[in-house]
Amino acid sequence: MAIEITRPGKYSLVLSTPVLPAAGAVGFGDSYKALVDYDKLGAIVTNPVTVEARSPASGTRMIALDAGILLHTGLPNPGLVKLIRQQRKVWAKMPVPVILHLAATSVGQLRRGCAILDEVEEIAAVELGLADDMEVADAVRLVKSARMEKPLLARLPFYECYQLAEPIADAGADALVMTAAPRGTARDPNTGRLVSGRIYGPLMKPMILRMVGRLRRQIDEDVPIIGSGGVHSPQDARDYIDAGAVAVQVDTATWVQPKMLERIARDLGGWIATRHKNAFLDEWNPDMGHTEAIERRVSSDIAGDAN
Amino acid sequence: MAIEITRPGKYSLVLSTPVLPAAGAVGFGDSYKALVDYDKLGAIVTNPVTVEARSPASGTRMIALDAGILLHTGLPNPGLVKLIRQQRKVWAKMPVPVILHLAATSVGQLRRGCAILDEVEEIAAVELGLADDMEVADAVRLVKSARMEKPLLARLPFYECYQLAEPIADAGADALVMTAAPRGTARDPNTGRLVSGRIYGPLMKPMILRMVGRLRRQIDEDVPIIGSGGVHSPQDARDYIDAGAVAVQVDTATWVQPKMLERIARDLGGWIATRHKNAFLDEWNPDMGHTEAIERRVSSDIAGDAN
Amino acid sequence: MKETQAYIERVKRVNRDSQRLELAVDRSLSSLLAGQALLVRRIEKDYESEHWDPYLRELWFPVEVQTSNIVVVEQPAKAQFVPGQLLSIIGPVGRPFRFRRKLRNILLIAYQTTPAALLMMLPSLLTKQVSITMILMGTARQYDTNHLPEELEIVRADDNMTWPDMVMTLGWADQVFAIVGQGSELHYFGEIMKLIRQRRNDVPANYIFGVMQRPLPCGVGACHACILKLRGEQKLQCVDGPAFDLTTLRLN
Amino acid sequence: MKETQAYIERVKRVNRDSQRLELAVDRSLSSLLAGQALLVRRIEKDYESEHWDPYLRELWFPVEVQTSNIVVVEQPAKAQFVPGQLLSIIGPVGRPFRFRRKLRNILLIAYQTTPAALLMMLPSLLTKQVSITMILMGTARQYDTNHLPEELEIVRADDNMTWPDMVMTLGWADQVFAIVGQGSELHYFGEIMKLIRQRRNDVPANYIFGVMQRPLPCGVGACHACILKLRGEQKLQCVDGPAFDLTTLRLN
Ligand SMILES: Cc1cc2nc3c(=O)[nH]c(=O)nc-3n(C[C@H](O)[C@H](O)[C@H](O)COP(=O)(O)OP(=O)(O)OC[C@H]3O[C@@H](n4cnc5c(N)ncnc54)[C@H](O)[C@@H]3O)c2cc1C
Ligand SMILES: Cc1cc2nc3c(=O)[nH]c(=O)nc-3n(C[C@H](O)[C@H](O)[C@H](O)COP(=O)(O)OP(=O)(O)OC[C@H]3O[C@@H](n4cnc5c(N)ncnc54)[C@H](O)[C@@H]3O)c2cc1C
Ligand SMILES: Cc1cc2nc3c(=O)[nH]c(=O)nc-3n(C[C@H](O)[C@H](O)[C@H](O)COP(=O)(O)O)c2cc1C
Ligand SMILES: Cc1cc2nc3c(=O)[nH]c(=O)nc-3n(C[C@H](O)[C@H](O)[C@H](O)COP(=O)(O)O)c2cc1C
Ligand code: FES
Ligand code: FES
Repeated sequence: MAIEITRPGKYSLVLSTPVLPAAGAVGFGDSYKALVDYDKLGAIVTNPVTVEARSPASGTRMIALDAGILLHTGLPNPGLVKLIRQQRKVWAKMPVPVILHLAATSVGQLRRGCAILDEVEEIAAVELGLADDMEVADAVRLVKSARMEKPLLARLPFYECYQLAEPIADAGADALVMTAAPRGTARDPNTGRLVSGRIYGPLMKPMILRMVGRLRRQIDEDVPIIGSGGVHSPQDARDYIDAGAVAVQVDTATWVQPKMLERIARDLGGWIATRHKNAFLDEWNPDMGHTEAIERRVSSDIAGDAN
Repeated sequence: MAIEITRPGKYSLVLSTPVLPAAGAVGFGDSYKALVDYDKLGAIVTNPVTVEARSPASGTRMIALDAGILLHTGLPNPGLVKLIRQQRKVWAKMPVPVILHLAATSVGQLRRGCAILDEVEEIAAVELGLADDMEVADAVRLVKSARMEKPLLARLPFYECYQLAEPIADAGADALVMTAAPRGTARDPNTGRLVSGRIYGPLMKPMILRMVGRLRRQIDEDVPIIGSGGVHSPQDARDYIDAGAVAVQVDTATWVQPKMLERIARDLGGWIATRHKNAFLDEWNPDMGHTEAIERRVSSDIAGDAN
Repeated sequence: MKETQAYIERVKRVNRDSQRLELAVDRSLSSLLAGQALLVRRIEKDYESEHWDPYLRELWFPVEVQTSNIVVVEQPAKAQFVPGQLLSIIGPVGRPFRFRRKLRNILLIAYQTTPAALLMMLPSLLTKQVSITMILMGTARQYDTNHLPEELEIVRADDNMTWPDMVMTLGWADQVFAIVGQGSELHYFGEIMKLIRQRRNDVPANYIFGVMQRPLPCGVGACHACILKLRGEQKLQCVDGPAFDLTTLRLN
Repeated sequence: MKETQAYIERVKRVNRDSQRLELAVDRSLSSLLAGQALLVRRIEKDYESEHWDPYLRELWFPVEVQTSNIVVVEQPAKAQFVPGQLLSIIGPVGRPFRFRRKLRNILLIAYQTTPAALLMMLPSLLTKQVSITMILMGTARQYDTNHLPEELEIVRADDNMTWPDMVMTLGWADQVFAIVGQGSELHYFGEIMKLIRQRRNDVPANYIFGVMQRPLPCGVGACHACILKLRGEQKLQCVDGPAFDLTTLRLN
């Protein structure tokens, strides 16, 4: 397969599989190397990076929700230059393209960041993270200022996606990622306080799938859309493709079931294998079986107290 | 308790408990009378009504999602006049105020609807349902045209809530309901087709809770906010109150656990009773126990085939 | 109708494919009749620490009311149930099946589904000496019937959804109850009606009933997701069903 | 680290409050050492028909590796587990505890939590003749220790989080491992450090370790939700933990 996930032209990005991890899901480099076969993915997207270093959020960073989580990390990172120094060799060895997620802060920082990144050949493309609550004019200005000799993907905020999609496409983004996880508020059961952060879970998918479906019919068809939000199964990924996305990003599902990221990638990349009858659970795709020896349980006579 | 859920003034609405079912949750009248003690609720909100009759949507109306559902009913109803004739007596007997949910279609229909409703004394207030994708100016025009001698609540659409809240409050709405369930798209497993509808589930709460928290700080404090979305427990309801809502609407949680609607209402209304140690599950609130006789299971020797 | 709680008292494999669950239920459910169903959710000890996936209640049609507080349901053998599991139940939902007063011969049709929702009527009809024939069509042909009463005549249809003496069976029957696979009910009922109309000039009112088993979001007539269009009117599956006269149902 | 699957082989009540689960695991987990944990999710037969509530994996610290493929964990008795339950496991997560080379006396402190995550070290330390004292403070005082090895000295602290001969115990110990309740780890560790500093002039490096058991969204160093601020640097609980020198951890 060869899937062009950015606007055709001088600097387009072509992947062999339309499945990527989302920014924030797999870290800055190869954190998942023991659990996921990177070779089967379309590309890697790094965690968000800022030009200046950022320290982690203090206080609660994670709250378990019903079928989901709230996360507020503060986007900790050592700053662009230091990160490149740390990760360059890892990126060079990656079997698939590396897309760096750059959090859009100010025009000045963005220009600096793009200039730096143009010199880093280990980075195949840049995904620009647009903050929530941004005015359309400001977002357009940021995208316009992020000119590079690499493809530029723009990741749209959730609540503003309908308003921003067309202006950002017109401003020159080579692809639109729909969307970043929405912000929300939940009560921390440990401290009793309301905490804000991003919301993740499978229920995001129907909302963002609708955005993708509708906006695909509205915006310039040269600009590919990448679906992101609630992709938890190969079927979820196929739904985004059917709705008009050229590729999908898999988010927190990777943490819950790391192999799922790979399975979705294999499935959409045409790697799917047939399940053998009576195969062990993780022999679904026979070459993915990891459990060497599950002894069948021998007795069920000692049951837990079920009262 | 006495909770004023609309703007203070000539036509304000005062409830004894800040918990209501949401439009669509409990039907047009007393469908839940066998399962919920209406007396304990703050008010009833009817299913959406239109001035003209509407027939049900054809095709798939419900899709089970991960921890949620998609629903697309087409808002079937016999039209305002016929409905009033059918339900008037039921409403008159309700122990709590009845709020009629009127779907905002056109200025003309809305004016007609309001004129009709002003004559129906069984209706204490009207909740105006604003459609998705509405321009701010159109929404404002609709609210301004809905003048009555009853309080007017406006239920805001999800995606446009941040933009609409302030203009709709300024246009004279006596309370804002945040929000209607968002529209989304999911694949019908039976037909294989993508279907659009409204999305319900507990993961709505963190997103809408944030809206309530932020908008409470922005809009005129005379205009009460009613939180609606993902209220599945007394704690969810209290979270909305803490974030600045004056009351909450309970949506599909009512279908999943009808008694939960009543329990939330009792809890926030100060009716909560202490759980007896070793009480049966549904004796949580002793006066709510419905199960007359659960014989304790006598044997656990015959287990199902668990392979 | 009430919201009550129950235990799974016993889990019993009845044949290759099916298991039966004996539920210790609230006594109000012992008056449940064939056609009425339960809306069931598995719950945990602490009613509040509920999980929300799956979200909706399942629609269970009992197959037997054993004693004053034991109701039996049939489930596929592959579903995992454990004795002691606590259930939350809303029920009874729906109206009992209405049988002809002088019913002598009844035809049951299951197409692309388990016939479980039709089994509850068997004991009382057999007691009344009613002759019962059950036709299994489509995937229903794989349904293992070893555990059903011997008096029942079971016919497995062929690939064309026909069976020997079809015209005769349809004439012989005083009443027909048909049940079909979920998700495409109206389409499947349409197929069945076409088959029948090809073999019977006149299909009278109250002759053939389609039993709906679509999931019910609320089960009490509130949500209107279960509306069915009938000739000249609209009815709710949860309140007016589950059985509808197939000559009046709009099968589009 | 691998993603593997396991069965709950046996569920055994060990005392009033606790049960132990014997897990039949992939052999790669038999080399797991004290301090390392498993990220566990209950799954169903069909890996795809997964429910998503609860969402995250649970962090389970084994208490024993029994044979080549049986790992034992301790859980509160009230949690419901059934033999035959299938689990998905990511592990081992984290680094083994590092003990002094000439360790003779070790002090274990559990405050507002079960000490389960500290139990895995017991057998090997006892074999090496290390003297072990376990202090239970706060709600940990309710922890039933009947099933623990007899050689273990168990002390229940008083309401002020002190115990007889406290100064002596703290001097006697070559090393201390403390574990505290979830959600307020840094606060609880702060309280413990205050207690210790009041009774010991100098708290050397590598003397007292705090064991973190906050939930880990990813467990592999990707999400950065488990970052801890240490003096002069940042570390990840999942990759660098679970034990951190409490003299370097920023307890704010
Ligand atoms: C005043 C007013 C009243 C209305 N009243 C009703 C009413 O009573 N009942 C009613 O049903 N509608 C009503 N509508 C229309 C309704 O608001 C929606 O337009 C309609 O339900 C479609 O929903 P949607 O906007 O989510 O679908 P859209 O996203 O606009 O989709 C429209 C079509 O595309 C399909 N589709 C959606 N997403 C995708 C995708 N990602 N990929 C591929 N295909 C996709 C859908 O299946 C649908 O067929 C009303 C509209 C107005 C303006
Ligand atoms: C360019 C830029 C970069 C940024 N970078 C970061 C960053 O790296 N890390 C970071 O953490 N933030 C960053 N922020 C701030 C961030 O975008 C949010 O403003 C911040 O995380 C708060 O989230 P929120 O908007 O959801 O909270 P808000 O809803 O605005 O809430 C703010 C405060 O109110 C409280 N609160 C929220 N909802 C409620 C409620 N319903 N009831 C009561 N109290 C409530 C919250 O706990 C919080 O303390 C950045 C902002 C900008 C403009
Ligand atoms: C421009 C800007 C930059 C921020 N940078 C960081 C950061 O690097 N790390 C962090 O944890 N929070 C950061 N924050 C978030 C603030 O520290 C604070 O959490 C947020 O504004 C909400 O504050 P409150 O929760 O105290 O009301 C930033 C906020 C803004 C507006
Ligand atoms: C003004 C308006 C009124 C509608 N009224 C109804 C209605 O009463 N019942 C209904 O099922 N659908 C109604 N619809 C929805 C349409 O029938 C149709 O489902 C929707 O426009 C999407 O069409 P599609 O799914 O075929 O693209 C209405 C749509 C509009 C725009
Ligand atoms: S299921 Fe809700 S009205 Fe029938
Ligand atoms: S749990 Fe994700 S980085 Fe540690």
